[in-house]
Amino acid sequence: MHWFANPARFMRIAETVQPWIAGLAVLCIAAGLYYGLVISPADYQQGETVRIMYVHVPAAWMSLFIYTILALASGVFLIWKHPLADIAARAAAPIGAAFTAMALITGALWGQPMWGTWWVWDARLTSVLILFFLYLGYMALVNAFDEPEHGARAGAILALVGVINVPIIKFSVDWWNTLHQPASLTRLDASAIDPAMLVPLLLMAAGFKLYFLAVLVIRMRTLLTARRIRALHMVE
Amino acid sequence: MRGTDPLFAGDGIACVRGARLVFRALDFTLAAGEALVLTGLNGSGKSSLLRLMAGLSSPGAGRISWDRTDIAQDRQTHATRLHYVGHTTGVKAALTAGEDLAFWSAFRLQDHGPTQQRALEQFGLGSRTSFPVRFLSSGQKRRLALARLVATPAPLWLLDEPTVGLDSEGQVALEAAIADHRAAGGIAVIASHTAIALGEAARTLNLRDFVAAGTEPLDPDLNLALGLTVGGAR
Amino acid sequence: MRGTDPLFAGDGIACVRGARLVFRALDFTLAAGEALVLTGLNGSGKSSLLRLMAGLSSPGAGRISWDRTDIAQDRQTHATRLHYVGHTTGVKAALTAGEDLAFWSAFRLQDHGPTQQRALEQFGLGSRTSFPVRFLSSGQKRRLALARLVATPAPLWLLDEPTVGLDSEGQVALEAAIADHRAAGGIAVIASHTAIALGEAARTLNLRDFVAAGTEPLDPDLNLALGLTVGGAR
Amino acid sequence: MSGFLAIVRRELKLALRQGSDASTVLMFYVVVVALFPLGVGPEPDVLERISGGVVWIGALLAALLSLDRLFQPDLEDGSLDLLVLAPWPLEFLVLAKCLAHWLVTGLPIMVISPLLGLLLHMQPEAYFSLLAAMALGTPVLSLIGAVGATLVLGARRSGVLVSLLVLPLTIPVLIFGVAAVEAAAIGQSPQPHLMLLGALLLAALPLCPWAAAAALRQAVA
Amino acid sequence: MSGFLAIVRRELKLALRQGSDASTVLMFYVVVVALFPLGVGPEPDVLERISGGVVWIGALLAALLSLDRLFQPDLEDGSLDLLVLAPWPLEFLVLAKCLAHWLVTGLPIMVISPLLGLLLHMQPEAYFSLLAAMALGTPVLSLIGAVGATLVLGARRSGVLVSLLVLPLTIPVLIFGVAAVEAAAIGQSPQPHLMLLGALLLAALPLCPWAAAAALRQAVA
Ligand code: HEM
Ligand SMILES: Nc1ncnc2c1ncn2[C@@H]1O[C@H](COP(=O)(O)OP(=O)(O)OP(=O)(O)O)[C@@H](O)[C@H]1O
Ligand SMILES: Nc1ncnc2c1ncn2[C@@H]1O[C@H](COP(=O)(O)OP(=O)(O)OP(=O)(O)O)[C@@H](O)[C@H]1O
Ligand SMILES: [Mg+2]
Ligand SMILES: [Mg+2]
Repeated sequence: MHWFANPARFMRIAETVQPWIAGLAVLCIAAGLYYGLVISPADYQQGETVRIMYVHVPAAWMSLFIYTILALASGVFLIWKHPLADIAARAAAPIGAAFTAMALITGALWGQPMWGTWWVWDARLTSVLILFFLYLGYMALVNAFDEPEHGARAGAILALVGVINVPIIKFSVDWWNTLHQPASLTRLDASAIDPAMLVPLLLMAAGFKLYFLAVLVIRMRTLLTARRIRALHMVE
Repeated sequence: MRGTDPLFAGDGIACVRGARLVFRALDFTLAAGEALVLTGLNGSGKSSLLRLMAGLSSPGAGRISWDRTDIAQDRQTHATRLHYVGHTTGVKAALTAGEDLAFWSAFRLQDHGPTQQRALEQFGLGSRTSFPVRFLSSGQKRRLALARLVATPAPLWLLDEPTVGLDSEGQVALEAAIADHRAAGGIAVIASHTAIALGEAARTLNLRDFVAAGTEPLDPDLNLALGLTVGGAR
Repeated sequence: MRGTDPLFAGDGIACVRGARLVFRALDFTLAAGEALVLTGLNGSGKSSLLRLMAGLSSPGAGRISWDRTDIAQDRQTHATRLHYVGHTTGVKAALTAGEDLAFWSAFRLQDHGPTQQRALEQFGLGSRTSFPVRFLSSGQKRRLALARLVATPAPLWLLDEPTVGLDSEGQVALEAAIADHRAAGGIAVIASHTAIALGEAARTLNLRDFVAAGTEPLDPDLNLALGLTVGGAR
Repeated sequence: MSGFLAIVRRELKLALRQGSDASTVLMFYVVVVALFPLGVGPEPDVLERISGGVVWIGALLAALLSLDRLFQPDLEDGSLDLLVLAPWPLEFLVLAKCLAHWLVTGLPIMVISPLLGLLLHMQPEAYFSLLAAMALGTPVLSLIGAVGATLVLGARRSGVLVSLLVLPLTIPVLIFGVAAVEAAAIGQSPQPHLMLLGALLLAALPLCPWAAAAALRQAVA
Repeated sequence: MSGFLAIVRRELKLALRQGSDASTVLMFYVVVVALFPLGVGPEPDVLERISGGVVWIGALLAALLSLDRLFQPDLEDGSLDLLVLAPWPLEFLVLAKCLAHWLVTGLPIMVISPLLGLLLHMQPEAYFSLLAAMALGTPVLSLIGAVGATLVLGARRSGVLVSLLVLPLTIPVLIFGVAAVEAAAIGQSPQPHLMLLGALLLAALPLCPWAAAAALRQAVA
């Protein structure tokens, strides 16, 4: 792990692997889209709109996955003071926010034909919305300081406090919703999923993860370079 | 009780602000009873050095030690042994002068009324004890901040331009306080652009001598540009 | 164009802060090219007098006039003819040094780039034009505030402890700026605790001479204690 | 005029540079509005019933929260002294500050409010009316807000105090704004309410800068 | 311990002397809650339906608004440097600040909330439950708020930012608080909700001071 501690070495390695990951991501997503949009059948109940699922579900997974990465990186940064951990957390946040936004938007687009409304205050939807706010708050905080290090530590503390809170929020929201409103929404039964649907779903999920990795590396390199430029800029 | 053993010392200190190396390879040693005056042009890093000495921030490289122990090991203990007076004085407008001083004494767990009153008198604020701080002029606020130094004893004084805004009377009071402090074996580090009469055994450190060449991001190594480790700066 | 006609004058000024008479019966006259140094102990009212001169607050008694006209009659015109630099410098942390200066020039309706750049250079900030203000040290911020003086011309300079935080270089630049200003017929009023080299025709006003007895709430008369009218203070 | 533009430009620069203020105010707005379903429960009909009020109350709170820093930083760093020593009428200074404040708070709030209406199941017929009411109402909030912000300068705990002063003054904006939205939602014409909002704006435009300028002069004395 | 008390005493003195802070926060709370009948209309059944949520949202906003000034003035006047140089653990400093904050905001908010419930036609059965929920919930708001307030120290536009960070984190308090009130209003036992609020308080008591102390140390660096 400490072998990566040297940002210069990281830059070099990243430069070589990054195109491969990106290429793989494009392949997976292209295959997933082709499979999902062309090959897989339309749902007998939902019709063609079911195809939104191939974007929506992996995006929703990513939103949680990236928040976990963010918290892990923050922990590493706080405990071992590892500089790259901060850069990774910083770089991951906007990608996570984008996936969360994608889950929200595709969900809303799906909700209109399925439920007849863009949005309901269902427990799951509400927790995704709050997760989105946590992302935005983290990003706003990290970028609100002059000294990048200051923002890094503040952000790391917030991410950790947030990660303790996410399950509490999730639990309270679930409970809140069942209190107010019995579940009346029709949902796909996740267990009874057809392999024809599962394959594109998994392809897309893999594609999104690879895409995340590729963009993460690009963003980390950009952030490193930006710091270097900033340092040079400070010269009289 | 003036000694020659180095009590407070810095060894190869580098200071990084933002992603910028302000100074490097700075050493100092201070024995009991000694004083150090920091001089240097605006922006040379006097304030930054004082904050490093207080343990408020950490050096990019090198170490600062008290009695041969790195202060980074136990900041809380280091805090009990020092007084820091910065550019901003930290007096509260809504309290009276007496209350403000009493608070800081209690905060340092040494709440003793008569000592506080004597401290105020020493800095010419004896008649202002129950005067709200917001009615004090800038120099009077500075005096109130300085009164803290004598209200609770501490062996290390870190003063950032303490004479700013002081009139001649105030300056004399400050110089007397520093002399007493040193006579009792205390150490004082003072950043100042103006002359302060400190008597014997006061040394001067000009920050100019430690400015990193051209104040550049010193090293092509990215570590440095990150401002996170400056291990190689010396 | 140095004159002997009093251009800027105060006549029987009393200053009331809170319900408290700070000084009274203070007179001054300044002709073009003259300088006045305000001295006095902490709390004697130097800053208060400068604010009265700027028209920011109004005297409890007496009048301040420019060219024989009471400045209270048209504060806006008076404002155009003066520069005021107070204890706080009014520079904005988020702007760059150049932007901050450019703003104040545009604000005073005299936005001329080359003059601004020259002003920054004069105060040793030439290389910091595009440097964010929040990264400047305390002395550098003070220099930036002083650069305003030369970036847009104004016949009256009111400076409250302008040397605070300046290193020797900065002080020399300030003294040169004041000398130029006076040579061009400008007037400068400067409150300071430290010596400033001002050359000939610089007078000193020690506020001590006008302190109301014991700085007490002077008069049993309730009007006075209320700080509403101090007509009888003289 | 060039002084006026200098102020607006400076304020916008400060706002944008200081960590994208506009977006922070906006996010605060969204979060406050999103609290309501959590507080009152998710039933669409209840939410729809209160949507107009909640969107407006959220806008009010978001605009007011940012008022605290409209003049306070200038007082703290000493630039207020210099601003008051302007070579042109102080009323323009206040107007310029209000314009900048509206551009970074009122305008984004206005633009996003239909989206929040959507979250609260507001009738789509009301969106246009909501936009129009916000366009007329948010500048009034900035103007009245400036009076509050200048009045409390130098006061202690100005943050809460300014909200306290301003909230009651902005009640007419709230009432007409909500009325315009609700009229449109039930198919009536929002026009009379919009006209009233317009009248408020016309009255605030000269009055508020005058009052705020007086308060400013006296804040530095 | 004597250092702890010194802080609490100082904070209370500052709060009371600085234009009766407690009353300002309280009045803000009242005004915000009073906006609702104006914003959503006066129908008693609608108001009753939303009363629990509105009282809690108002409390949340009032407590959060005052957070902005919890550590910020100390940073600005330089006393934060001295506070961080405390001869005892910084966690106690945070706890003392939180206690003082709660005494001048949470406590008065709690005491007045049944009165506001009355204004909103809340069921009288819910009053006791509201008081109990507030007693457990408002300290959590102060604690979580302190984390937010220390995290944004030195940040730009900290006022709005702190609300943005803290509001999502306080959602569980809001949900359980409202649930306790509503349970009591429909004749159920509020106990499980109150227990959950208590659990939140117990979790926040050690965690928040720890996080806030870490943030403080790094704010002065
Ligand atoms: C804005 C609205 C929506 C949001 C925020 C949202 C959020 C989520 C999230 C977070 C997940 C992942 C859950 C997990 O794996 O733990 C998910 C999965 C899923 N969503 Fe949505 N959703 C939305 C709307 C919809 C709509 C309208 C439908 C279709 C009727 C839908 C159908 C599904 C399906 C089928 C899954 C996968 C099932 C599973 O893995 O449990 N969602 N959604
Ligand atoms: N966040 C930052 N990023 C980059 N440089 C910074 C930052 N903060 C301070 N500096 C720089 O650090 C240097 C040292 O500042 P410091 O305040 O210690 O100087 P000083 O010697 O106390 O000056 P003065 O005599 O003016 O008080 C300055 O050149 C300043 O520009
Ligand atoms: N609001 C007020 N109420 C009562 N007295 C006040 C008030 N404001 C200031 N004073 C008093 O007015 C006097 C003059 O203050 P001023 O700031 O003008 O002094 P100064 O000569 O500039 O002092 P310094 O050298 O310390 O800057 C002081 O004694 C101060 O205590
Ligand atoms: Mg300094
Ligand atoms: Mg003064």
